[in-house]
Amino acid sequence: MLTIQIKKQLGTLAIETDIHLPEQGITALFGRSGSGKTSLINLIAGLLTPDGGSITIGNNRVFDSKQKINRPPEQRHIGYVFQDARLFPHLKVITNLNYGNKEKDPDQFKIITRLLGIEPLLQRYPASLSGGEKQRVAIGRALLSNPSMLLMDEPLASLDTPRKAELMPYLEQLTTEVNIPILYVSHSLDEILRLADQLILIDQGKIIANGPLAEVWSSPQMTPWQAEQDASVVLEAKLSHQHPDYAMTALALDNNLSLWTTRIDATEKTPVRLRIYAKDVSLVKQPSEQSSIRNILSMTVDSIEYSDSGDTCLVNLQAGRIQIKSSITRWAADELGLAKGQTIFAQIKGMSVTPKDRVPGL
Amino acid sequence: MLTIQIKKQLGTLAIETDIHLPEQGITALFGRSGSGKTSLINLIAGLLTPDGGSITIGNNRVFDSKQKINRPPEQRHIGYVFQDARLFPHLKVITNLNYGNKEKDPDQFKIITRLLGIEPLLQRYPASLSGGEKQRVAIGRALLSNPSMLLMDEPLASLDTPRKAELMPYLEQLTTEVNIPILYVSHSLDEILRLADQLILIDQGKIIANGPLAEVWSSPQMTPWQAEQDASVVLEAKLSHQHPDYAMTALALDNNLSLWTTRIDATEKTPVRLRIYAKDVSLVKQPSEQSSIRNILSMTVDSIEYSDSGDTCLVNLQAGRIQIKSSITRWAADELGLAKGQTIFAQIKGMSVTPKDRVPGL
Amino acid sequence: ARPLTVFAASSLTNAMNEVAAAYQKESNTKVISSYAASSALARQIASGAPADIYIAANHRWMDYLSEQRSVNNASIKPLLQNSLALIASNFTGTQPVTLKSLPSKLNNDYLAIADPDHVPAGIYTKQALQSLQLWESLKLKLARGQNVRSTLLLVERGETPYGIVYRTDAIQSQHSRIISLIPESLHQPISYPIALVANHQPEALQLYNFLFSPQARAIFTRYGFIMSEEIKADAQ
Amino acid sequence: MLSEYEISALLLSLKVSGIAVLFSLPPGILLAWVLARYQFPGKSLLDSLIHLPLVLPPVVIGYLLLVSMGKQGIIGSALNQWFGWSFSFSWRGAALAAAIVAFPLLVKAIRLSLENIDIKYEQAARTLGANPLKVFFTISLPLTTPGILAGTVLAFARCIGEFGATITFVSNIPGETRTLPLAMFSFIETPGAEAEAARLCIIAIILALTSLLLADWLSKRVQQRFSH
Amino acid sequence: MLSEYEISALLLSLKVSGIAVLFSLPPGILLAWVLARYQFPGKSLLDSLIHLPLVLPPVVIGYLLLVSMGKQGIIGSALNQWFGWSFSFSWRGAALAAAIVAFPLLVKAIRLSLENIDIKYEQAARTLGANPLKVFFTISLPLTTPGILAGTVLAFARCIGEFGATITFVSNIPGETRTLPLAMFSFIETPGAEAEAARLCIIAIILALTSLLLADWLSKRVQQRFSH
Ligand SMILES: Nc1ncnc2c1ncn2[C@@H]1O[C@H](COP(=O)(O)OP(=O)(O)OP(=O)(O)O)[C@@H](O)[C@H]1O
Ligand SMILES: Nc1ncnc2c1ncn2[C@@H]1O[C@H](COP(=O)(O)OP(=O)(O)OP(=O)(O)O)[C@@H](O)[C@H]1O
Ligand code: MOO
Ligand SMILES: [Mg+2]
Ligand SMILES: [Mg+2]
Repeated sequence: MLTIQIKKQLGTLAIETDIHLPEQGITALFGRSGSGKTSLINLIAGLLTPDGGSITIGNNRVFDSKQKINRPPEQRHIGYVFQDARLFPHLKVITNLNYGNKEKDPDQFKIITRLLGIEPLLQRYPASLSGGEKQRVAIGRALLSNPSMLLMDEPLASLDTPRKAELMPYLEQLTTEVNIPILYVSHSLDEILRLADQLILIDQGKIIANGPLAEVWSSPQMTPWQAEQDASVVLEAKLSHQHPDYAMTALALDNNLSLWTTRIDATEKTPVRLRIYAKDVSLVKQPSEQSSIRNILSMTVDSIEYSDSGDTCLVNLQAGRIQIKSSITRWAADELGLAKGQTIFAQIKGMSVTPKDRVPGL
Repeated sequence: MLTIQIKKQLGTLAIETDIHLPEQGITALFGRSGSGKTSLINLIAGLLTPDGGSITIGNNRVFDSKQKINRPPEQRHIGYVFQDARLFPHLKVITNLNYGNKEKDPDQFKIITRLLGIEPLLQRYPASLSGGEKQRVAIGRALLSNPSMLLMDEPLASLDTPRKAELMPYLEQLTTEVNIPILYVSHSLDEILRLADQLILIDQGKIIANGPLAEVWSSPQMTPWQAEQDASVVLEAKLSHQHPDYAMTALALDNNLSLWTTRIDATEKTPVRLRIYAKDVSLVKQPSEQSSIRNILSMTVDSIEYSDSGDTCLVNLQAGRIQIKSSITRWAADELGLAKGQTIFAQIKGMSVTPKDRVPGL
Repeated sequence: ARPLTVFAASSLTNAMNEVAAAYQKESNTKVISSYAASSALARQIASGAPADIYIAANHRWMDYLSEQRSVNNASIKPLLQNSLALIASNFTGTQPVTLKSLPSKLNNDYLAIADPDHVPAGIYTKQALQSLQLWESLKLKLARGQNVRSTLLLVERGETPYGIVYRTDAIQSQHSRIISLIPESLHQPISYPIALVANHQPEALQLYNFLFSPQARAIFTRYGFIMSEEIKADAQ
Repeated sequence: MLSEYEISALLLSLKVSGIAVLFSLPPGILLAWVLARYQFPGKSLLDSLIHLPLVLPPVVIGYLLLVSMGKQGIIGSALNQWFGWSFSFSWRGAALAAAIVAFPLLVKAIRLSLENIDIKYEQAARTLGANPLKVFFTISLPLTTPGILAGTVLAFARCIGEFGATITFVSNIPGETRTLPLAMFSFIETPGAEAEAARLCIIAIILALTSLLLADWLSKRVQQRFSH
Repeated sequence: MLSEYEISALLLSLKVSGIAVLFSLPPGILLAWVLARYQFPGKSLLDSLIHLPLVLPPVVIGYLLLVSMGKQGIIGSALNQWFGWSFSFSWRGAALAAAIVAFPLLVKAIRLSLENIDIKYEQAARTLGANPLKVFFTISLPLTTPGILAGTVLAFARCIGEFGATITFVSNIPGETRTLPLAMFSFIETPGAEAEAARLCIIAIILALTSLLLADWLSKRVQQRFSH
């Protein structure tokens, strides 16, 4: 359990939090620019001192204004990947990497440097690295210090797409391998969705939503962040069975509904998370006999939300406790004569799936 | 015309370019981290001196090693938004903004500060700004210096999603309003696709592709960047007509094919650009009678590319000179019995459209 | 043991160097000298400096040490005498001047003298000027040097047309000329007292005596000093 | 409380040191900037020349000043002929001596500050159309303020303490060139005047201390502005 | 080429200045760090105390040293009794005088450098588990190298030129305390010995120049490493 119960006035911004985070998994910290994300993790790391309150990491009370506890940063065992890389300019990359590395496990060193693609840089000085190279070294340096908690401030923002894609799975693995909580600041909903188990929404220094990702995702606080075109639902499911011939996996939703997805290498019953974008869901009155779309569900129209302009609409569909959204044009809605309660077939063209076997809470 | 014909050795990286850019519109500079993007724009701005060659902006030869011309940065009239914001720490935001602003047009100032959401920050000092706030001020500062060319080094990387979405249209407008070329470094393909007219691919200091976006997009050099799930085609079309009842617009492709899209406010014949993701295209043998999908085209299977794992495939479809791609599972392909030359219906669920009326070349 | 050490007022530098060399040659004993302001040397001796013999530029600092019992009171004797000279810079024209006509000749220029507040040469100069009733009219036209050497330098460099310095310094100056010697009757006798430091080495006595020898006297006289005995002899 | 003698020395010290620092600042900042930002042949020589006054005992500097800037000196006589300037036996000469002795400290402190300013701000200013001069005055100079203040105090303190060069060059003339250290010296040279010397010593210390605290306070104000 | 007398003064100056700077460095760096990084009551006072040697004429410093650190001095006699240390009239005393006079320059230069190091590197080091001491030695200190070098040269040059405090504190004893400036003084006091004084002057200048160039070169090497 990680408890952050603090107050801090920064200029006109008053940071005030009272949150508990699980001691495992990735928690995303999400909010506007200037909402206090960096300040909050600085408070946790001990780089800023709260005006009052307490911070507990596991059994370790690192700050308590009443008991006058205020552990210095180096005693908090927190890894920090800064928004700017902050590599030590006078040390070679290899020395930077080993700065906080006490155990000096050569295998771990090799794995991490290879993964981050920084092996060829080891003998260089930071000044000659490009922005992305610097950030990769900074991530490696924090990982190698074997922290008991990791704070990451937009660590992927300066990476290019292939590197991002390459790093992602490693970050995903991170929590299963090392049993430490990660607090992850990001502006990218995609990143958050792929990585995070918990989501904290911060606005003007206050936590306005906090909880398991799927929950916060569908909360009203999240709406401003989801552009109409990005409207989506997040569903929790369990692995049901594998297709005998094709590399496909069936997922069981709550109420006997089942969806096919590209093969997931996991055992039955493994919990997974699905994200289905409204724009990937099309509606037909009668499904085609032969279609490339694998997932066609019979659902009931629950409500229709017209966009501000009235040109498009978001159809909320229901099947038992499962809800999905479909985004279609008004023209199509009229043609289909959509009305609340109507039964219709939802064709789901795509979805993103993340195995959630590591997440105890979900 | 902007001509950049230079050589520069930087450590082990040799930058060598010979490119001509149109003197209007946005050119995206895209490449891996460490490929030399920042170095290249530093060379153009005059912050680095090439080892040899020449740089011409319009009629202004700003660098020529043979004629011993090397204009200092301040005489190149180039706006530069740096990867790090580089706000002057001793000046208030308002003074930072006006630093390069010679004309002091209060309307322009108001428009730009409002757009960037930095009006409330004007009286603050940079040290108290968050990362995103800083970057917004930096963008404003460069715009207010009325440059004759704008260099932007990943300007949106540190902005949050709503700000990004808010800024995008303005950056899009920028080129129509001010008649200056923009060289735009970005890691985000989405950003590039929405903003850029030209695309330069740089790898290890060398330009490996350069030309109109649609062309470079479909070039083999681009493949490593497009994850299978992001496979897409970019098509050029012309506005055909508006729907009489719904806010929809018909677009005419090359050969009498036509597609519906959400309304575009532009006159007939306006050129537009479409991006159609393979994952948004589903295939049916016989189209449903009543479907929410507006665009269903009869096409011919040109080829089928199986993915490395063989679990999914990319179907290349053709209708006249128009090519689109559909990504489906192998299971679906087998069930549909797809074969080269077969006629099939492509259901296009979504597409992104950018009006291109400003682009002379396209 | 450490070599014999003489602490001498800095105005004695070259004369004393020569005398020490002569003694060294004769007795085969090493002698070293430390030259500084009489004041600094006196304070150092008072705080236990490793000196055997002290030669001051006037009695004030010798008295200070004798009060502190830092010197062997019985050994205090005048060693040398000096006199003052009015000098003119080589940059100055050759119109005739005397001490009495100085105030009218100075115009906007200064007269260089050693600081009358504390430098011995300055104190004697002040006495002489007072005796001549010139002090009041010259008081505001004085450039005060921190020692005789820097006073001489002011004249040599033409900063002031005239100056009053020790005769010993004036004689050796290449860039100034002596206009007149100032009669010794106008000021207290300018004497350089010598003393054995309280904890002196036994061999120091021999050097002490050598300093009064004719051999030493010849050297001192060559540098323009007058041996105290001579003055007494003259008086007799 | 203070005797007339003490007040006169104090005011003179203030005047001499103040003027010395004031006139040293423009060339000092310029030289620091040139040394910090440019590479040119003879740079090491220039740097060494600036350090010279530090290496030489002040008395020697006074001597050299006398030879060059005195009435009959090469430069001094020229200045006197052309502009009617004269440093001889005036507080201006004392200020000149103090300025020269303190100059290396001033330049070094400012240069150190300038070298630590990231050139990225200067680059940014140039892309915004500022020529090197504007960059210097609007970016480099303000960002160096703490360094300039530090250098100013250092130099001011050194000026307050300057003795050897002053007394050799312009002698010890009450009210004109007898600054605090010269006054102090007279007392030290007089047996039994230790108390008077100590009083002057304390006045000098208080003077320097005040300027130090003032600079500290100014420096803090400047830096607070940068971070609010 | 050089006379025995000159060589002896030169070597002595080197020894005295070298030792003075060497022993000043650890406390100088420490004080600079404390002043640059921490706020505490009495900070201004400490800062002023460090500046004192700058404000006071060297002769006064020498006098104060004689009174306090001499054989009969309060501190001097204690040190002699307890540790058997004696500064009186030895080159060690000359080194002490030089160190005290040069100390403010050393501290100021290092402090200026330290103040310009962004604390973000120190913060990063602490999150990597380094305690303030490790941070100091592995991050702050190496990043300050150019400043330390600059301070060292400045202080060394000042030590080479030190005269007033030395002659007042430890007298002018050949081979023991007669450094270059004191030797120079002896010649200046001798009418007609200007040429000899000038020779010594040039030796001092060359010495300081060499150390300056050396430091410059070292500093460049260090900074090149940071940027390759
Ligand atoms: N020392 C300070 N004094 C005054 N205001 C401050 C101070 N430090 C931070 N702030 C303000 O607090 C707010 C939060 O800053 P912070 O850097 O935590 O934002 P952020 O959420 O990380 O933003 P971004 O996503 O842009 O990085 C900002 O508005 C900033 O201006
Ligand atoms: N002064 C230099 N000396 C040696 N190598 C350098 C120097 N400057 C840049 N480089 C190298 O040149 C390469 C290009 O750097 P650059 O910053 O231009 O990359 P970039 O494409 O902007 O990367 P990013 O997307 O990460 O910002 C990098 O590998 C960098 O290490
Ligand atoms: O030699 Mo002295 O003590 O300066 O007159
Ligand atoms: Mg932040
Ligand atoms: Mg870059």
